[in-house]
Amino acid sequence: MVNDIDLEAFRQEVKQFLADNARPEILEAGRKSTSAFAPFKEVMAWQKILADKGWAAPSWPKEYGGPGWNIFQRYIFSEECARARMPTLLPQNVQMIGPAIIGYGTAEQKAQYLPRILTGEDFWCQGYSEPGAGSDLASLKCKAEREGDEFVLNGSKTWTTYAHHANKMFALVRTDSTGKLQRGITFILLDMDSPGLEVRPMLGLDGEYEQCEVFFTDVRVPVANVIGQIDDGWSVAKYLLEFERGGSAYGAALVPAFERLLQVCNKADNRGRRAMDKPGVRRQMSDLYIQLRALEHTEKAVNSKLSHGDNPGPTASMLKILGTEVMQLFSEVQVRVAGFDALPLQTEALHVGSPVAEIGSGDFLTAMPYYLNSRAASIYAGTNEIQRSLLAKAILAQ
Amino acid sequence: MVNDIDLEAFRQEVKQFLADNARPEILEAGRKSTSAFAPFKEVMAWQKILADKGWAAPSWPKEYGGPGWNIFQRYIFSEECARARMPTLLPQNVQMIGPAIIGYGTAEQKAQYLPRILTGEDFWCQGYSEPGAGSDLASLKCKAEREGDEFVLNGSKTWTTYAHHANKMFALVRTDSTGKLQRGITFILLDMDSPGLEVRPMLGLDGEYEQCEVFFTDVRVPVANVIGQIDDGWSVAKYLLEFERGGSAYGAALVPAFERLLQVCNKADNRGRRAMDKPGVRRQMSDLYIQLRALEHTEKAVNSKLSHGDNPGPTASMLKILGTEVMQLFSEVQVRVAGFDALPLQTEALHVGSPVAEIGSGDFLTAMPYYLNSRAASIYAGTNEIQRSLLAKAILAQ
Amino acid sequence: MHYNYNSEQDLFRDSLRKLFKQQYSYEFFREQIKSKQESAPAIWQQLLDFGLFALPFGSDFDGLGDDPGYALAAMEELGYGRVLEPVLATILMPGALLNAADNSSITNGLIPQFMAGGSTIAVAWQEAAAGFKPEEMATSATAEGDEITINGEKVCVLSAPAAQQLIVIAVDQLQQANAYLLDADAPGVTLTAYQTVDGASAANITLQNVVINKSAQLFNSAPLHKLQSVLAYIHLALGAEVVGMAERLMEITAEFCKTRFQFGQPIAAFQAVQHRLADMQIATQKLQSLFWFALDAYAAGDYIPVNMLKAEIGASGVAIGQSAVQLHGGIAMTDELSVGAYLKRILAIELTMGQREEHLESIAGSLSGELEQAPA
Amino acid sequence: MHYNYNSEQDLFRDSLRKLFKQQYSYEFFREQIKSKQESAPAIWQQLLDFGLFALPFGSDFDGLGDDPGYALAAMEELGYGRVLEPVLATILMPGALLNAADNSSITNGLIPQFMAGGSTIAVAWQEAAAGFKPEEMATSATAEGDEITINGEKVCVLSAPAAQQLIVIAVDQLQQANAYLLDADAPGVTLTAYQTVDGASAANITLQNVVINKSAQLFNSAPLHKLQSVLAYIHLALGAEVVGMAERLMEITAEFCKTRFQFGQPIAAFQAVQHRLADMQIATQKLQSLFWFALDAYAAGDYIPVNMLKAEIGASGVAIGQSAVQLHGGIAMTDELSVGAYLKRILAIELTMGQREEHLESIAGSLSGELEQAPA
Repeated sequence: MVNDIDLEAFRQEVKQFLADNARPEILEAGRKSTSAFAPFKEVMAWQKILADKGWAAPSWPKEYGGPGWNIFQRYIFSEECARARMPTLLPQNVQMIGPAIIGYGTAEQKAQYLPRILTGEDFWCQGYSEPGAGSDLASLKCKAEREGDEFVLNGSKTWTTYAHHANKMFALVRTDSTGKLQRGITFILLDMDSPGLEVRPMLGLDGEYEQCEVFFTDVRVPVANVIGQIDDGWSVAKYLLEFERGGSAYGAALVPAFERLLQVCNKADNRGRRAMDKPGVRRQMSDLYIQLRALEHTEKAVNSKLSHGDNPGPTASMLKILGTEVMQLFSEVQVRVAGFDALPLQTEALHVGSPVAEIGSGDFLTAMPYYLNSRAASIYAGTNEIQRSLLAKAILAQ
Repeated sequence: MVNDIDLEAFRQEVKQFLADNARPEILEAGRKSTSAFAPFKEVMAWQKILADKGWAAPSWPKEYGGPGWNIFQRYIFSEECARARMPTLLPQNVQMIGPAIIGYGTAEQKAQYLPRILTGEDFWCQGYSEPGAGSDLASLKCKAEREGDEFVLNGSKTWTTYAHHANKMFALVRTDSTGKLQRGITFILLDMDSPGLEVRPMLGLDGEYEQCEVFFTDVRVPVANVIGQIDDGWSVAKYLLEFERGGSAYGAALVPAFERLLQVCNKADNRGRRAMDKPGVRRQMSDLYIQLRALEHTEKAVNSKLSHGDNPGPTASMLKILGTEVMQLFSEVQVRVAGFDALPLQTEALHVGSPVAEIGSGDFLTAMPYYLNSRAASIYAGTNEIQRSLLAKAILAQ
Repeated sequence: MHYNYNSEQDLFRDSLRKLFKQQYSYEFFREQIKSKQESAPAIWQQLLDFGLFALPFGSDFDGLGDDPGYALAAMEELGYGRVLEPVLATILMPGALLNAADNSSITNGLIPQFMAGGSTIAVAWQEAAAGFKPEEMATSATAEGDEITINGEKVCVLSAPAAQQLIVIAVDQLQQANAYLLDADAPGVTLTAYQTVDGASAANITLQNVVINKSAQLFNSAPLHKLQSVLAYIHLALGAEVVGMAERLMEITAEFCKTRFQFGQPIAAFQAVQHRLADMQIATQKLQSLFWFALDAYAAGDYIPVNMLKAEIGASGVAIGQSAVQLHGGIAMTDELSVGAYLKRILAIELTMGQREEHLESIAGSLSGELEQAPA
Repeated sequence: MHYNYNSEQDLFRDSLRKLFKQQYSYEFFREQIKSKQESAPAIWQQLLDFGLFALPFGSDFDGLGDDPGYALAAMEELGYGRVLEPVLATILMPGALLNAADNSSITNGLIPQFMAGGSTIAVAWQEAAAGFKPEEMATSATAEGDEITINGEKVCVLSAPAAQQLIVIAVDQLQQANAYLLDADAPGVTLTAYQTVDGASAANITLQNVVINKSAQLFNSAPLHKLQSVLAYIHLALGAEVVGMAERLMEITAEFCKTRFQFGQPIAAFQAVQHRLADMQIATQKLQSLFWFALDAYAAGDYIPVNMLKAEIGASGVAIGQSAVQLHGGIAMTDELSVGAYLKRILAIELTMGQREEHLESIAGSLSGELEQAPA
């Protein structure tokens, strides 16, 4: 077990590294992140820097390029990155496809993909949801028919975040529709420049393009690109979903964000008045702080019980509910503290390197888009309704 | 339509009558009510006084002894009774069995029962729920087998409020178990002193006996005591349940209770400090007040759209949810304002005429039992979960 | 006490609903947003043909404003149809201030001109730090001789970029709040224009030594009372808009839940979905009930119930918007459906003219006997 | 930072759980309530045999109190088993005060006697108007010469009716809070005894010109700091008890939902029931997480996280109790099942030593840099 002094030294080491490597445009991308998906170019540049240091994938086993940190070190790393306002690495590479290949890939697949996942030379998008298969993922229809050593894909995917930036996709496709819905699904890798593949970005509530639809017309993919067994992609997806739900440390990002918000609340205006003097703000901040700490220590408590690389199982549902709902609460408190500053639409000022001046105090450029994007948190990766049912199932099975 | 001046005159008339007729022990019973069920002896004495005046059944049609008031008059009457802290009439007579007989009874049954329902000479209890049939009322099993002109009852009932005070019961019994669950149920009237009938009161959370179990062993009831058609009691029960849910005016009772609570909150202690000066109390009272007014005007809006004697239908579910949840909120705020005063168990001091001295300021004798009893409000007369499903059904049917 | 519009108002409402249904599709709304136009000339002209300029003015000016029901019915329909046309910003707000004004040197000429569409006026009310209560404004109006000098900063002044004149709320040397009329291009007035998150055209405005004539002051007697009355009118109008939005969100969402299939059945078959719909309905009803209560009290000069309505928007209103998004799922996170546009508008209203928590505090002040309305 | 008891504490906890499971049934609890006995001699003796008097005292007194984990593990089990035995009132509270005391003329003699069970002491802390913060007490301790005169009113003094001595929290002429030891039957002490709603024995106490010797003051240096530390210890103990209750309510309720049939299936089959169970579980987890966080911070002398734990009891704790009742339905409204007994205890804890809203205000004070703990 790592004792407190080691952790403090580790924290200092992280701080120093961040201070030394936080290039202005990367910091600007962090400051202008309005969701889990930071501005693409800059966050990938940051990933490359981290990869060079060996810190791009804190949760990966050491043999595949992980730094070998324990859970407390990982939490400190996330926290300090958030405190320094670094952009958060896009989850698709390191948190999604990486663990899937580590868990289910062949030696060849690991050698072929993992290094480029770490550096970001490849950027992956996730082809899971379909227009008719959201919460009910198992009903997906995107068809892959075998022709010799290839599958031929027809159908479509939706909610494919950053598909317009990706050169690779991992997808769930239907290879058999005769049996139980969960059977006959295959987890497959493909190139985004494959002939017959078309991407259509969708305009989000915040005025930005994050989500895409992807259409497949006779797209050919080698059978060698299957991860795990043909028709058994559901096992890979389920494994990954639990990673996606449980692995991320919402608290590590939110606690520093709360500290910044509190600083603003404690700032006196030219008449000497602070937001923290208003009863409503006091009470909201106070309750929010409790929820944040409860989240942080739930994440730490749960994760500290897991060995390295363990899958949190049904507890992941609880972490997902708690993490996303505290995030939403934070976004609501923040947008209320922002008040009038949250009202101007500032899509252009939000672009990294934009010459457009920010309107307002400058403390709340992202408050409204962050609030809006946070609404998706209780929808993505299995709605919180689904999570509650899963959690209940686990409770009732005891 | 009655104009504002008439209503004000009506309010004065009610106030005057209450002032003239509020005997001390009746007022004490009002002040010591801790649930919808006031102390028995005194509330029945009060019903007799109201019946003599012709005001015991505000919602009944005039021909059966109603006063012929419109919805606003009825609301004012309830409100002034609550403001004067009169005990609320027990609902079983005037709000339950009365409307059932008016709606489904024969001329003979009306003549026989209604006058004594009004005066309280008969006091009725409700035999609906069974140990295995609560929310799922239609699965009730208490059996009534036909033998000539009589039914022979075997089985049991539970949650029969004040059965130990009642001389009459209206009950749902199973007369046919071959078809759909809702068929084969019969609505029947019986005497509580029937041979073979046994009452067992249950101790409530507040330390009082309100609810009872009732056991039937070969209890004989004349077939003439059936209300409506044999095997069609479900229609009568459904009709009544909607009355029970929609008819009562939670807001009319809660607004005066809020006024009293506010008065206490505004009272300065010997150091000049008021509960209303604490941020937490301010905010709770403020929000509670909004919820109360929203409730009050929802009740008035819904009821003003109904003609005299109409059944509110699925809207009743909304009124029941809103009314009971605002009541619970009130009970929670009150118990928090009461603070330490809510902690002593004062079962004996709560009895009308008790020589036991009250502990504490005297403002909060009922705060804790009222809080505890209010927990039942989201359970009785169809749980609020059932009500939400019913309400959704109505929304989705549009 | 009544819980519905009168039949004439209902007819008016029906006409507006028909207009918006036929000519103001969500596709049309999206185009307006994209082109940053809050008003579409064709729609605006039809609204004027309905006589919308009569809404805030009393019978003295042949207006309909003695009964606020007409204006509120219009606001409800603007909410229901999620219509961007700046009725509140360019008609109701300046109109209500002018209607309340007792400075006839302004009103005699300006009101007829305004009602004929001959003057566009924006109201500069809110401030970043001081909020929305007239008596707490930091913007100052310093009188000296025949001149008044205005200094201050106003935020989120709706429809300001296209306005010819501004009415500015400011406090004088005695800390007395009043309203002042000035030209939008007067020296010392600087606008920072923007589109708001809910598609309105707005500006933050700096007023630096803006000199106007003493006669530009709207209220001679009881200025605070009149400003509070107009403020309550604005709150009511926002409340009506939210009621309209809530009603429409209920319809849209219930319909979606009936037609969206997952796990082999419409999602309306799931109890969690049903109960959320029920809660949305209850929240909608609460807003409706508080709206009628507030309207009745407003007519009697009691504005605390109006605070209650505005406060509840921040709870029930926001909850309805958020629930509608949640029940629609991912598709509501895009601009393909209108749901998100409703949520953005509801949230913008919550952030406008006092948030829930500020109104809760006002209500508490009234309950505890501390706060009183300004005398008439 | 750790999220569990150490193995020795776990063994201790297991022993207590076994004892209560075998000898403290709900039926037994009901009998205790009916006979108005908070303590059953047979149970109490076994607890003493476990060495419970060692819990609040440090190693100087051969106690286990240098690590509060033992005391908290005991509190959690008392919560889990819904045990009335007054461990907090008669051991932990007076014990923690004596352990913190630096007046050796008291502690030298009294602590060994107390640990041997030779003295029963109740702590008179809370006041009806002034609440629970030591520095805000209205009860006064006026020193003159060698004497101190105590005046004031204390409420809900747990286990007072059977106590031989009282420790009273009061403020001196300099508004400095301290703790004073006096005989329960001293002239001027009047008790109004009662059973509390959650089954404890308690009294409201009037102290009228109660004269004690100057040497009866517990703290010579940094009294407020020491009182705040003991207060945090009490809050932690209450938190542990609620965590134990939440864990038990989860088990009871999940079990009930699996076995209660309605509409032809266990009610656990309904989504509304499932989601409420999930929310109970999340609420339980939040309390557990805040408990460990608070314990860690307490050890480091930071008591704000303890306020957070206590505040959350008023939200998550009460919600768990209420949800357990709701899921059980009518039967939980009677004393046939234990559910109601848990709810009553949780609510009593919420009303004890500062309600949620008061702690939220303390936390806000700390966040805004206004509030600081007293210096050591």
